[in-house]
Amino acid sequence: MSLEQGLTRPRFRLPATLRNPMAVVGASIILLWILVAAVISHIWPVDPLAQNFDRLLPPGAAHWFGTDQLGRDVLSRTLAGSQTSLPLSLLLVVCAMILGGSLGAIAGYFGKAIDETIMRIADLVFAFPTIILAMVIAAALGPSLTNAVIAMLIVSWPSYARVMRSLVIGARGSEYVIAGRLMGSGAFTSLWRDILPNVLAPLLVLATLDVGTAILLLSGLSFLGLGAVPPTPDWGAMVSDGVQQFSSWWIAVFPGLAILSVVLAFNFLGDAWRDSLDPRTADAVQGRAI
Amino acid sequence: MTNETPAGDGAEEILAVNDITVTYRRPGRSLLTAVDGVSLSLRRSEVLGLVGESGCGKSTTARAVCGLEPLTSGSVLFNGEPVSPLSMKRRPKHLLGIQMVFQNPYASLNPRRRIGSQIEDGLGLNRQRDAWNVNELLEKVGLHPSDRDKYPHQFSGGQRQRIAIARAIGTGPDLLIGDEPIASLDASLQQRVAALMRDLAIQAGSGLLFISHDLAIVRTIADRVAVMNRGIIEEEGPVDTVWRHPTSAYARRLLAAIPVADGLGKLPGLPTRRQN
Amino acid sequence: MAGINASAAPATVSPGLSIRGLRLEIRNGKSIKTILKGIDVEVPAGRITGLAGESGSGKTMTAMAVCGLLPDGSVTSGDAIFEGQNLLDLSPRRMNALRGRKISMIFQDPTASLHPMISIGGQLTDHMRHHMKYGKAEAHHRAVELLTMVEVPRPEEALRKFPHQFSGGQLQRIAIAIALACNPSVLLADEPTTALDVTVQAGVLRLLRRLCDDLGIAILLVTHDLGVMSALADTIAVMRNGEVVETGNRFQVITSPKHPYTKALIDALPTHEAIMVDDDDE
Amino acid sequence: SSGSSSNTNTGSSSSVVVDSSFDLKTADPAREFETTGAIVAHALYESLLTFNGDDVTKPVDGLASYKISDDAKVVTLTMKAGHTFSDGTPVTVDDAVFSLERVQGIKGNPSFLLDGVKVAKVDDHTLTLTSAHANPALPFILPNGALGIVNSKVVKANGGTTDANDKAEAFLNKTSAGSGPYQLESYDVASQVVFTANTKYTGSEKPGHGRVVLRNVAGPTQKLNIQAGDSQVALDLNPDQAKEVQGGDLKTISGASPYMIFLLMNQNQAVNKFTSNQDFMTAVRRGIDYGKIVSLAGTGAVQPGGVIPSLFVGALKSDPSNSFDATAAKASLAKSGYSGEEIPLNFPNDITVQGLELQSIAASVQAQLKTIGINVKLAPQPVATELDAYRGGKESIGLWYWGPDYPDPADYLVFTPGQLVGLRAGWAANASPSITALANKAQAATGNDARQAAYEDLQRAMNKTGPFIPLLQPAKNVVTAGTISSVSLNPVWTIDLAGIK
Amino acid sequence: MPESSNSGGQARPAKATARGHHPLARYLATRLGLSVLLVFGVTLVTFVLTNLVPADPVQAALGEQAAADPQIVAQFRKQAGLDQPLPVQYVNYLGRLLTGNLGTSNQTRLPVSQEIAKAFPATAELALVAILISIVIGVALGLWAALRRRRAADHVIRAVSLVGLSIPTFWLALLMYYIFFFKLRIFPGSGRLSPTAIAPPHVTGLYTVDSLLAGQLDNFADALSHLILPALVLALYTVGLLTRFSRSSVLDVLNQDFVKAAKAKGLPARVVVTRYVLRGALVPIITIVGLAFGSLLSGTVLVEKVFAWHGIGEYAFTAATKLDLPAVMGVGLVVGIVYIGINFLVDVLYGVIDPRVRIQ
Ligand SMILES: Nc1ncnc2c1ncn2[C@@H]1O[C@H](COP(=O)(O)OP(=O)(O)OP(=O)(O)O)[C@@H](O)[C@H]1O
Ligand SMILES: Nc1ncnc2c1ncn2[C@@H]1O[C@H](COP(=O)(O)OP(=O)(O)OP(=O)(O)O)[C@@H](O)[C@H]1O
Ligand SMILES: [Mg+2]
Ligand SMILES: [Mg+2]
Repeated sequence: MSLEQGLTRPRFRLPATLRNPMAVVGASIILLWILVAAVISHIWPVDPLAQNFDRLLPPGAAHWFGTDQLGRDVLSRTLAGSQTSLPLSLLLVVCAMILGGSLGAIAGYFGKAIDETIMRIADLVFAFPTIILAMVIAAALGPSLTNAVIAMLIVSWPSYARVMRSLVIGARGSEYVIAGRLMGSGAFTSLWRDILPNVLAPLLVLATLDVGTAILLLSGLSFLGLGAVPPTPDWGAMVSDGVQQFSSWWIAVFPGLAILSVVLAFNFLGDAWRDSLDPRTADAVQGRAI
Repeated sequence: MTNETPAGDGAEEILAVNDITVTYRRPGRSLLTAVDGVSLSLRRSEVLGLVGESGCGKSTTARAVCGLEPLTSGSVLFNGEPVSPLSMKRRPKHLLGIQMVFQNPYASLNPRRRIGSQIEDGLGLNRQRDAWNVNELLEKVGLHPSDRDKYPHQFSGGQRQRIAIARAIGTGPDLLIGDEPIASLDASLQQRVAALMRDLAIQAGSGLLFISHDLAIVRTIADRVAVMNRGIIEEEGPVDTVWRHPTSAYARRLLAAIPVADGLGKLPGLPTRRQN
Repeated sequence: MAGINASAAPATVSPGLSIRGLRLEIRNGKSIKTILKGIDVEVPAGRITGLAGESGSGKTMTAMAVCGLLPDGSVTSGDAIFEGQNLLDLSPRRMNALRGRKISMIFQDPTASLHPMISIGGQLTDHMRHHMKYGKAEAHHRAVELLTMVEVPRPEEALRKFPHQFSGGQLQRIAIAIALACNPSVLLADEPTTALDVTVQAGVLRLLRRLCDDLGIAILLVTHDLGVMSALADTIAVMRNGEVVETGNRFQVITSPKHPYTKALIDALPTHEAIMVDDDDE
Repeated sequence: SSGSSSNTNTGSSSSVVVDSSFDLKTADPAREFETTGAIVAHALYESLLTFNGDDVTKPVDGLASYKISDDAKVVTLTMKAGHTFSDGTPVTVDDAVFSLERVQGIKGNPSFLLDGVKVAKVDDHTLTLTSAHANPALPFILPNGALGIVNSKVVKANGGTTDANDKAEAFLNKTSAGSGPYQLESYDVASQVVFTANTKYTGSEKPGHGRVVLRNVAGPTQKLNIQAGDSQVALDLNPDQAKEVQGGDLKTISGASPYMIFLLMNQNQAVNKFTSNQDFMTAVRRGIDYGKIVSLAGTGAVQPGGVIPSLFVGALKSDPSNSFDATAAKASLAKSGYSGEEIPLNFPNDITVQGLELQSIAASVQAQLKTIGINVKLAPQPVATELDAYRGGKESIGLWYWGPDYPDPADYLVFTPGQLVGLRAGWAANASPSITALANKAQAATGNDARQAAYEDLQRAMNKTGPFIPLLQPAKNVVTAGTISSVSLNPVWTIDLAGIK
Repeated sequence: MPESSNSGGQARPAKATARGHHPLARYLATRLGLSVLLVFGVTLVTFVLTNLVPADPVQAALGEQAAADPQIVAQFRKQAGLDQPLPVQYVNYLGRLLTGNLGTSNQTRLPVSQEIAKAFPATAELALVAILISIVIGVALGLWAALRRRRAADHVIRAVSLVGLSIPTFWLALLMYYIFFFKLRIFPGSGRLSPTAIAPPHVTGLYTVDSLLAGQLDNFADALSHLILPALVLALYTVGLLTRFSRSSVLDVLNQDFVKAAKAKGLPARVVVTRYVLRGALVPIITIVGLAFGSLLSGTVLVEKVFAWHGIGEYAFTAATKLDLPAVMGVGLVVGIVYIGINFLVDVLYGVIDPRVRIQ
């Protein structure tokens, strides 16, 4: 039985995640958006910044998604929005994962005072109202997407740290880690070679599930005037423009659908990925904080 | 196979455990003395069995010997030098001669690394550079050299345990500790793996501390046996003596409780009732 | 292949359980996995029938099939005759009425098979009250009786406690009490002592023997420990790869195994010479 | 009692709901200086002088009648009989003197209104306001809600003083002590202010409704509320929203507001070497398509000719210096030596002026300047943070608005060199002697015609070489339900709640 | 989440040298101590944070012309204690906190405590209803999905819960307001009460509770009808969240042996699910409920804006953007304390639900 398993496992590993129809849908949507961000939005004939059209035109033959309050083409802005929203949310998630992950790993591995210090700071960040923290940071640094990302980074690393810490604590007592240390590997080797590869997957799944949340949070900050700086096309900022012009529903709906599609896509993928993890690690992911 | 010539009295003593005590601070401040004044000694090419019920402190003793558990009192000398507790720093060179094979075959190998490279880690420690190579070791434990490029999940529990043994032997240890290395294996495998471990340890001239709750198996591979109960050693001596003429009441009960596969339907002896 | 005391198994209504030609497949999507390939085992009343075999041979699945607790996607065929009806054909409703009432089960790990957040009393009485329509006081009375029978100290107090307050051996006794609560005719014990120490195991084995003898229950004992088998089982069936490779009475199977796999199993056992122990506790 | 709030009768027992975006801080007139505060103060307190409807070119009698001396230094106010506070006591000279001195003494936001003015009681009917310099604007200042007259006995009894130790604010946030058409029923600085008619009110504008609820509601919600009949007046719809509600029985009253949105170009070389360059400034001035910006702001918005809004004396109708000419702009730009360097445009992004976001205007300006070759980078901040840079004169290009403190051109002299706003544009006192001279002349002018001419000259000169580019005077859009027959708007207090009929 | 101790198996202490008498009390005392420590930390964070803001609070607080007057500025600085060195300011701040004084708002000159006392119950009421809705719907959906794992219902529920997690709240809020208030007239307009209604006498600040206490049934109905729509909007996100978590924690429990054992006892499915499965899944669910409730308390600003709710979220937002530092500090502190309090409550609930925490 084990032999058979052994032969088939490596070839089936990725498809196992992707066999789920929801995961296929998710992956295709993400691929599509990457294509849009990298290619299509650059060669799109209509300038997303040009204020050359009649204002607030409803969707029609000339402007499929209509025009906004400054007479810009909503379709080209939605496409161009992928260039800011996608990379920034990915950046945010990756940074939060690296920062939170490293701190969590250090806390979990070394324990004692280091653990206490790092985790109490994380608790504090948790206890402090996220939006206030983000707003104060954004207000202090000035609104810009980069600063919004920094603000969100500061408030979002602790959930990664918590997950990572509990994973590392679980793993550091593992017999293969102890065996490694008995063979003389130092703390760094032990963390890097023995622990990290075994706890990375749940962290990555958590990150996948977080990409959507990141886009939403950034758009929320944009809505509050603390995120994207005009005229940069950004989905969140566009949706918040649409709130001002609520009757011109197309201003908000199309970027909103874009956000929805990306969030759904990443969640579908993350879900499928998590389901394909073994139950014990999946456990840790589901115990994540918000 | 039982009771080969006991290691000569002249062989050098590699491990001396002198009256060690290990206490755990449990959540809620109550202290628990898991090991309470245990003394053991072990020579080269000797197999010492440590048996006892679950929770009696066998693993804790083993961990203390490796320096994984800080001692409350007593000392552990390895090759005459004290074993210092394993801190977050790299383990001191002279202690690399102590290696351990763990209970859980599913957890004792890094699931993300090929077994070949994990065995190589062990070989890197060996003072005699060319004492072994990976292929030899694999063959020694009954695996095929081509298995070196596989990952642990591609092996069964018994196979993994043999890989773990190969890795430990590869380091050329002076002291090999098996903490219930066979407990989670299939009945049909237990005996084979235990015997393999003994053979390899003796062949390499190491001492073997073999921990198990199964006295029946320990009896087949150990030279001497120590019976542990609630943190203390109840009885220690040559395995035949303990097996046939146990002196402590506890050892007797333990022996009596082992069901014998003789087909006679004889129920094992009852333990005395204990209050928790 | 049913080569056991034929006299004990009348053709029509036997007080025990009779498994014939049990096949089990598990379908997961498009893949079909055959787990059991036609199992025949007789579990007569008042006797302990042992089911041995290596890990993954399908011992647990056999017991689960009888209880109707198979995982999703399971398809069974064959018979599991109990009181004249085929358990495999029963509606989930009727099966549920039998489970815990006429057919009970004990699981391998007592710590895992009891709900950590529900008191012993709660777990011991809820199915009694459901099946037997006992009132509160009646159920309590019976619970105390049961705990006394399985020798759990201070039963009244124990009923108010929670699983984590007991040792593994005590928990297994409690699990047995739960299984016996409704006076079942068949008891399926899946590795009931594997998680226990030898000393504790000895007590549980005795308990099982006594219950079988005193109450005339049919017990199916699943275990891979031939020592336990030899101590307890009256007849032994050895499984491998979803098939029963050998069936016979205890002494036969252990002292003169026929099938090579059984032989290998027995050869692997450490030899036991006579143990000189004064049974001072008996 | 609960239930629907829509009202069909406008009898004095009915109630009306007014939706507004709050910037409320206090209900104490001597401390308020915000839009919402002015609405509240005007409803609760009468002032010595007032305006008739939305005509702010001529102060009219309020609690008093006035005479101003020829040198414009002394204003003599004669109290009119018959006005009573809500507790029934008559309004006296002492109340007037106390109220004005209290505004001066507690150094709240509006205290500057009476800077350098000495208040003196002459007799039981008369008081004088004396300034050291000519102060022809004073009669235009007095109608300000902040200078509403409070019941001095009540306020004193509740901690009121005329110095910084004043403690009456907490009391005035609970209970009004005025003679206005309404009394305070409840006050919640965040959510709503409820007014009930003052039964002792003797003034001219009788309250149209017995109860007014002034609610804090965001613009988009205001629009849905008024459409649904949940409110009767919506004050903060932006032009697009106002346009959308047209049709049906809702009425939209659109007109120019007194706000003026402008660009400032910093004259300080150290801040930015281009914005201080005359040719560059001209390029910006000619490169902006004013028509397009005005169209953003919808019906009723206009392009002001100079810094003074169209409603006031001294307003300039239009000025060719501020007109769109891309070729001229490009030519000037070529002369300026500018070659595509990025120039930051700072503006507060959490501010709307009459529902219009400064952000849209900034984006529009940026796009327009881009077509003539100026590379502007938008740099928004919340107003609280951005104010620092603005007040410190550190912005290269700034986009701000000015709301009148009082409806008089003198309020706009702050835009001249060395003055408050002038300095914010890095326009030092000695930067342009000719403009300074024109400013002095305008300040000294008396009589409407002379003032009009002097202020027009000043603005033309500023439009040629000054650092300010007046962009837009947005429209005020007030939407009312069909049940409302009339409302009375005014640039100083936005809306007279008593005038909702 | 509670830290699970590493010592596995049945612990039979060889020698217990010390014995705990009241494990639950000690557990709670530890949690409480930790909470107090955290509160202290929050005060430090609020203080440090507000001092990191580069903008000058004086400029933000004073009017245009007043801020230009150095005398007024100096007086303001003195009054606000801004002329003292930072550590002194912090100590003063702590001292004031101990007397319940959160300072005075720069903007309104009202005591921050008084303003928060008004804004907080509004949000608390909203968040409470939202979390109740989320618990009922989210747990039910999650349970249903788990029991129907990999079947159509499971897929539909998961997809719907993801949609709930993906829609920008502020936009959804306006949309819901448009549909249910403007188009369908099912729910009343914005605000906490109809504009003509008079708020019930202040007891808890929760209008529904206060109106009931005062016996004002019409006010209660009014307050409740205003509450439902914004609460539903808020709940949509938490429903999605709770559905996902309930599903996975129920799935975990379903795999446990004790569920199989309960089924083997022949208990009806309903009993197995409610008594055995749900109870086992409760601890992780409660953790998430706690976290979600905490985030609802401070994260409602977007919904509050649309529904003219004027709760703590909007207050925090205004305070932060207006650089009303005493208000920022106050609101940060209060929300932080409430959050810590909720976590403490969650810890207490663990103790109630899980005897392993309660009894050693
Ligand atoms: N990290 C720890 N913290 C607290 N108590 C511990 C810890 N590890 C073990 N113990 C306790 O110490 C005692 C001895 O444990 P140990 O693991 O040495 O027993 P063992 O003989 O190896 O048992 P087993 O056969 O179950 O492995 C037990 O009561 C156990 O509960
Ligand atoms: N839920 C399941 N779905 C699919 N296959 C299963 C499932 N549970 C068990 N199996 C498979 O059924 C076979 C028999 O399993 P079973 O649990 O009956 O073995 P066992 O004899 O009880 O082994 P052990 O001694 O390890 O308990 C194994 O191959 C196992 O992989
Ligand atoms: Mg152990
Ligand atoms: Mg099994």
